[in-house]
Amino acid sequence: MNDARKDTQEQADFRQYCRDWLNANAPEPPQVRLPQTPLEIMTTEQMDYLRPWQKAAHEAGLVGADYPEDCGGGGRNDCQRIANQEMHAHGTPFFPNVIGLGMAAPTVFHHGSEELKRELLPGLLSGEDIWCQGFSEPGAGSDLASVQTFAERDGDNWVINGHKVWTSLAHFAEWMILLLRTDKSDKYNGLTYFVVPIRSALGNGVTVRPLIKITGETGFNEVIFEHLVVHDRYRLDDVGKGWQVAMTTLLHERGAGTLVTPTAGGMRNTKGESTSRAAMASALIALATKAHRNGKLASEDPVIRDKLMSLFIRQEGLRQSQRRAQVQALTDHPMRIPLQGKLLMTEIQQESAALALEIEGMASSLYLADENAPESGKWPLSYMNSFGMTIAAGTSEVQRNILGERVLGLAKSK
Amino acid sequence: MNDARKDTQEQADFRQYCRDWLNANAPEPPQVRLPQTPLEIMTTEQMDYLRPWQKAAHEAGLVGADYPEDCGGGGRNDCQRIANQEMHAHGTPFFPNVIGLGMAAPTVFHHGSEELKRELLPGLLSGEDIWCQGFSEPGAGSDLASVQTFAERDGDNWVINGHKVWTSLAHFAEWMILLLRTDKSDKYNGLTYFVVPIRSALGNGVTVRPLIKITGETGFNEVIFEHLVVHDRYRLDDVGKGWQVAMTTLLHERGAGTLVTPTAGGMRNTKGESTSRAAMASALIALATKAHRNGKLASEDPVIRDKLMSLFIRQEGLRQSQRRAQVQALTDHPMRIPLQGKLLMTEIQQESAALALEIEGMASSLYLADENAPESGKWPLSYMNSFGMTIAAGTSEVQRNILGERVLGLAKSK
Amino acid sequence: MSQPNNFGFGEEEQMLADAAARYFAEQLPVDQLHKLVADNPDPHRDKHSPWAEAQWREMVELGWTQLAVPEDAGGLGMPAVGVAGLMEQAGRAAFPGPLLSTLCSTYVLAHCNGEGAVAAFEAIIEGHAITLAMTDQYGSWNAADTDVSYADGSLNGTACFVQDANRSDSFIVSARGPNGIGLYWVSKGAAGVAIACDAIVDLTRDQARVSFSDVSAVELSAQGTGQEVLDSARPALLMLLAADMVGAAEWQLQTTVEYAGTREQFGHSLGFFQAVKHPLVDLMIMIDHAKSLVYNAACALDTEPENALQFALMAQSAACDAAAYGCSRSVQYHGGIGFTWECYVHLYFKRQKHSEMWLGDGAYQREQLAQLLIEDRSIA
Amino acid sequence: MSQPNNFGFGEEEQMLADAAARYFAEQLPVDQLHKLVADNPDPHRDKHSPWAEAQWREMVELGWTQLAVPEDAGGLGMPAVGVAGLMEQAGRAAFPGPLLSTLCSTYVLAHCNGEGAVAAFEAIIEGHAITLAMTDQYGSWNAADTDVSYADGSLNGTACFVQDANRSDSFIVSARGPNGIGLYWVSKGAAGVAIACDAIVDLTRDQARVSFSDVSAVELSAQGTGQEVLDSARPALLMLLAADMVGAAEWQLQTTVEYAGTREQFGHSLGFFQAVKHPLVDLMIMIDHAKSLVYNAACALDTEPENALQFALMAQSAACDAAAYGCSRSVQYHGGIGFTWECYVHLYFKRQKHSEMWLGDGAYQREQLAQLLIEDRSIA
Repeated sequence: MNDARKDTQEQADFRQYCRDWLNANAPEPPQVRLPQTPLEIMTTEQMDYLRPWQKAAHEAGLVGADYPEDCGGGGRNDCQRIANQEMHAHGTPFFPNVIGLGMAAPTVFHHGSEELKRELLPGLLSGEDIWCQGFSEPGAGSDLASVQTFAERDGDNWVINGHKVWTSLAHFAEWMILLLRTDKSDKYNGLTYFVVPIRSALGNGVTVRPLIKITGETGFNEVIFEHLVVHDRYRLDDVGKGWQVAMTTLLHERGAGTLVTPTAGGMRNTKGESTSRAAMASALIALATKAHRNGKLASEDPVIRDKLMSLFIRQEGLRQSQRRAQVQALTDHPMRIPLQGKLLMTEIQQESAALALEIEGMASSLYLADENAPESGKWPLSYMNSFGMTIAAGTSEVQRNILGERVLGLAKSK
Repeated sequence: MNDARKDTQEQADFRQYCRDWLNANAPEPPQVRLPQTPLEIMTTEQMDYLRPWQKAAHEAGLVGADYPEDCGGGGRNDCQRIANQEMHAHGTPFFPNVIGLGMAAPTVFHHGSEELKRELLPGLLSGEDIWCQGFSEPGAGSDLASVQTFAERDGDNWVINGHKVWTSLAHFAEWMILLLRTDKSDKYNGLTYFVVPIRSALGNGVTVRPLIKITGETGFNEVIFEHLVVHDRYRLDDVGKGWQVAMTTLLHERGAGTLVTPTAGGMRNTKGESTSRAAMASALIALATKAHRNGKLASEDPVIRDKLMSLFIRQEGLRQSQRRAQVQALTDHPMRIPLQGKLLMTEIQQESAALALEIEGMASSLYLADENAPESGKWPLSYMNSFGMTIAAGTSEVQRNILGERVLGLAKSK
Repeated sequence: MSQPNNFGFGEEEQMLADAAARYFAEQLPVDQLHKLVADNPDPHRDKHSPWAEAQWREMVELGWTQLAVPEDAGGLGMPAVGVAGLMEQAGRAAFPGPLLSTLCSTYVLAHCNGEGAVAAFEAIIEGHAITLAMTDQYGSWNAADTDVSYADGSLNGTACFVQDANRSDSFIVSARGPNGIGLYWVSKGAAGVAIACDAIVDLTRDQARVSFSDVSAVELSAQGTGQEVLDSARPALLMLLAADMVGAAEWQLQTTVEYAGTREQFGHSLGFFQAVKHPLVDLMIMIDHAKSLVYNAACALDTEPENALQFALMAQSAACDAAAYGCSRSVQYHGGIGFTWECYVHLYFKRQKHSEMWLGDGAYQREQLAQLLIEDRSIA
Repeated sequence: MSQPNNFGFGEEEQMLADAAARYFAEQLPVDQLHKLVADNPDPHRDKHSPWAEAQWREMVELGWTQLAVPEDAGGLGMPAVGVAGLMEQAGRAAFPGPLLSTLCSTYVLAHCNGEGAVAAFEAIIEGHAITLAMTDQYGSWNAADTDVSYADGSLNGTACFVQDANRSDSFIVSARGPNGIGLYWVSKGAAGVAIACDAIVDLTRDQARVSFSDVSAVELSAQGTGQEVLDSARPALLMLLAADMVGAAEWQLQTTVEYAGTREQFGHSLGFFQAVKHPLVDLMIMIDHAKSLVYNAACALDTEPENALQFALMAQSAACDAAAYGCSRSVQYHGGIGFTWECYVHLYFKRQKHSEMWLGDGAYQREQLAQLLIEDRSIA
């Protein structure tokens, strides 16, 4: 699809600028092995490769293009998605500050004081400050409103005690967005939203401990707060409005927010391999034309072919739906398609990985450290990681509730 | 499976007797076209063929074998299933009084007065009295406890007003089992259970109107009560205990009751065609080896083969599970397998019919009256009728609730 | 790819879709449709099925039946995406008339270069309904499989599963001659043509076996060129049928959602229960995929015909999946009432099961797609 | 058919199953298992995987490892249904040791008529673990595909995906000679044998490539007879693996049901929600089917061997389906905690994905079954 066809003049100029800049400045492939997503960055070597890339892209105006200039943005109109398209097409690496860009930035932008925006957003957009998210707790997963980590008022300060889990990137993060309870008597109106400098408080009220994933990799953490003191100026919006602020965060996480998130690259960073989700099924077809299954190529097995094509069609269906969602006349509810995005992307990815294991057959038993593993053991890893995606940020079950209730108007299930 | 292997002496003798009797007395195939199930009997010609068969089988002791002799039974011990096995093996027609035998009889037996049992059961078992069931109402389907048809006490009588629906066989029935509200203030304890002679009251408090099914056939009805007077002696169990009595009915309907229901034959009555559910997938295989699909036989299409075998395996799995349920040591919960029966039989039947349409391809557009329709249009008819089965007697959704709650012990959903 | 972002769906297309939606809502609401086509439930009723002849005449007046006729043949030359929008509304109304057949025929004619094609276009413009008579006795989905033969200027044999046979004025017949498949135009009233109605499940459709006995025919596409014409027209046929199915599936979803919102059981509306809510969400997603893929396929017909086939196969596969699931769930969640003849749900159930099979079911489309994408490796 | 109603599951089989259940619960509860096999989460850890060697020794003492050795070869000659009961418990405990391999080898040996078979049985009785080395580099599920060749009394080549290679004492090798496939017995310590561990996902299994370089071997089954032996043994192999998988799936179900009963969200336990409850019911049903079909297949091995293959294919297909669904649902419904290494659920997830592939996945079994049932039309 020629995305350029409907560009405004500003967009067209910016598109050309991005192309030129990327041709000259896109980074070389890394020496280190990068993870499949930025949420799984584990080593400082990986970070040392990725941070300068975000910094350079930000300086060039490809990150934060639509944010105001005094917040470190480019002050442009609807140009971030132009930059994204060009970076995807170019196959650049992804940005390391993924939670900052996708969730913290729009939340701070919509709910923070002017002063706070000018203080926090430049470092966020440049990647100098990595951000993480403190929403989930051991007792509050899908049921986010039942968070218990408590902030008690103490003059101009708040004193925080409690326990957050599944916090990706916490071991690199300078800042955290944090949903806290400030009133135990009111489930929804007893929440308040903060931004908290955690790195400077490590060992002094904040402890970050790595959790190990089902894959054997680290990549997310638990964060424990013991009497952490935070100034009231780091509160977003009013006391008791935390739930509403969190909705802004989640809306952007689900790709249904008002600000386009700067994104670059995709599953893989090497230039040869395709970088977009749309290529997932193509990657499976390529796998199937190499893998042996029952004495012939997997791609010649009609049952595998049927499943492959089903997935391919669903993936293309999602892509075309997202295209259709841009044309107001072609959908009857503005959120109908955007709210499907997270659910479908993660489930298609999960089914793709499961099918890859079927295609590989017995070779799917081989893992990352095995020299004979097809595609370096990528697919069993992907399949396991896919459950992180169908669980985190609203399980698939919760996503279906949201769609049924908000789009179809069915009665609330909970 | 040689069912005889573990017979008691009484069962072994009875089995031999049944075989001999059936060889001499099983009815000739009918001149009229019979429906797929007894619930769909529509014409008096069909009834005139089926009633004498039930009467003869009852007189010979093959119906009601385990009921006491003073109730018209055979007074035997665990012999009904022997008779059933032999009748299935023989491929006899089914019995017309299916609701009487499967639901009314055990309910009357467990909850009726001695007098009532002796009055009602002989005519029920012989098929002289056809029975129907008055549970569902326009506003009470899955949520059976919300029935509104009301019985008001009037001395020794009750006066009934209301509206029942989906009452199969009501147009032939002499008697009806009837769940009624006797107290509007208590949902569960406000129900009372009656047996009511409806045929004699037609036009005099009872109106039976045929409903037409999605298939275009009739076969079930709505029954309207206007000031019908019924004597208190037709009440089963105490006033307010209707819900408990209804559970006895439903347990037997789901094949999980204490009394074995007399059953003969299966889907079809002609001797040539197989009579057991186990033959459903075989019938599909036979269809697939005749039907053309995309220039070759459907049975050569690997995707069709895969689906066929999946169904075949599920069907055999169900059969073997029912066999396993007979051995106490091999299941950990006595209701785990019996409660699956209705759900699985109806869903397998639905999926089989859907697959048959895929196998037939464009020929599945042809219906009963088309001379070129494969197997006389049986499969589109079956597919449509299958929804009656996944809806009636506890929808598949309700069945899954029951299994999750009673067997897995999960929290009640409703 | 070089498709416009909006699928080429501009003002004119928008107006047409809106007009069609209004038209069907006013002129053929579902209660009226039910009265028209479902008046007699007896499966053994007369095989001739009633249809919306008056509305068809009005559509002719409105110009909808000639939308796809190219401008240089005197028609309106509407982009395919606009025709898709109309067809979607017709499917949503379960329209019982030869609109789909005539539009399909139009796209076949567009690839014919015989003189007859010009005359056939003229007939369509005049308001004739034309249908395809191409299917063999086995219902083969390969349009070149035909049981009709052509020799010495005349046709012999039988075409089966002919849609709208009684509602159309003429047939486009695929026939095999000594030099291969050719396409021929035959008037319904021509000598030697005999129509035997099928007794079908679908109440909104009309289907028949059409026999030809020494019927003289007008050549649309010469012997040996018919296969290529049909191959070229296939993306449009699949796209049109898929559009019809998407519209019908939307009706199923909307109607079931409305019922689930009002029907109460266990103290809640049905839609409260996840066992109902989540499948309805899944149905919505399937419909959205199918609809987006239909627009994409239609747009490809207009702007990148080299990709039209793969996109049309995707659209039809998705439409079949949505139809199958929509049928099953709409009846199930309407419960007892959904199992009765008086509930309108069965009209769509039957139409969709028919549509699922007409040009090949989902698995068939996927195998065709696999041949394109895996063997040819021509992934976009 | 002539199977007993109770699958031949008598008192002795019941006692064995009970004893095994008790043994695993006491000697290798899941926390201890996790400590043993999942101590080091690093995917790049040493490829040698720890296993329950002590418990294996105890099983040898208990006689479990020779259960399937025929009585006339000095073994216990337990009916297959009893062996299935044991294997089910081992699967439920995710037992990390060569029990499955040794039992599979036993059933292969039972069809070998070479002298070596007698000696191999003796070794098993003495407590040796034996495994099958039969798979080619592509992981072919056709046991006659082998990359090992036999000539002049010695073996050359590599067997891949050999289970329990490091935990076993010897291998049964399938090798191709000039006259066809033969089976050979090779000690792990024999000259010319080299074992290269695979780095696998499953933490409870051990897998390796075993290379043979001019290795002299004992003949178990002469050249040209190996295929028949393997065909005869296949029903038993499938049945044993399926039993293992059914046991593991039961663990997944039970553990997930327990979690769903305690974990609260939105004011209810997870199991309250139909989006969790109904899939768990479906999983239970899949497990019940698989389990019943396993017993049926085992019983057929004992009483009607002519039907054993079709029943074993059904059992394995059902077990694969239950395993795939159980893996996916057990992790999903454990939520965030299920995605961590510390939650035991991953042990079973990985074991089941491994088992699903070892002898062919569900679709493969179904195609094999179709060849039996459709082509041969030998429906029971």
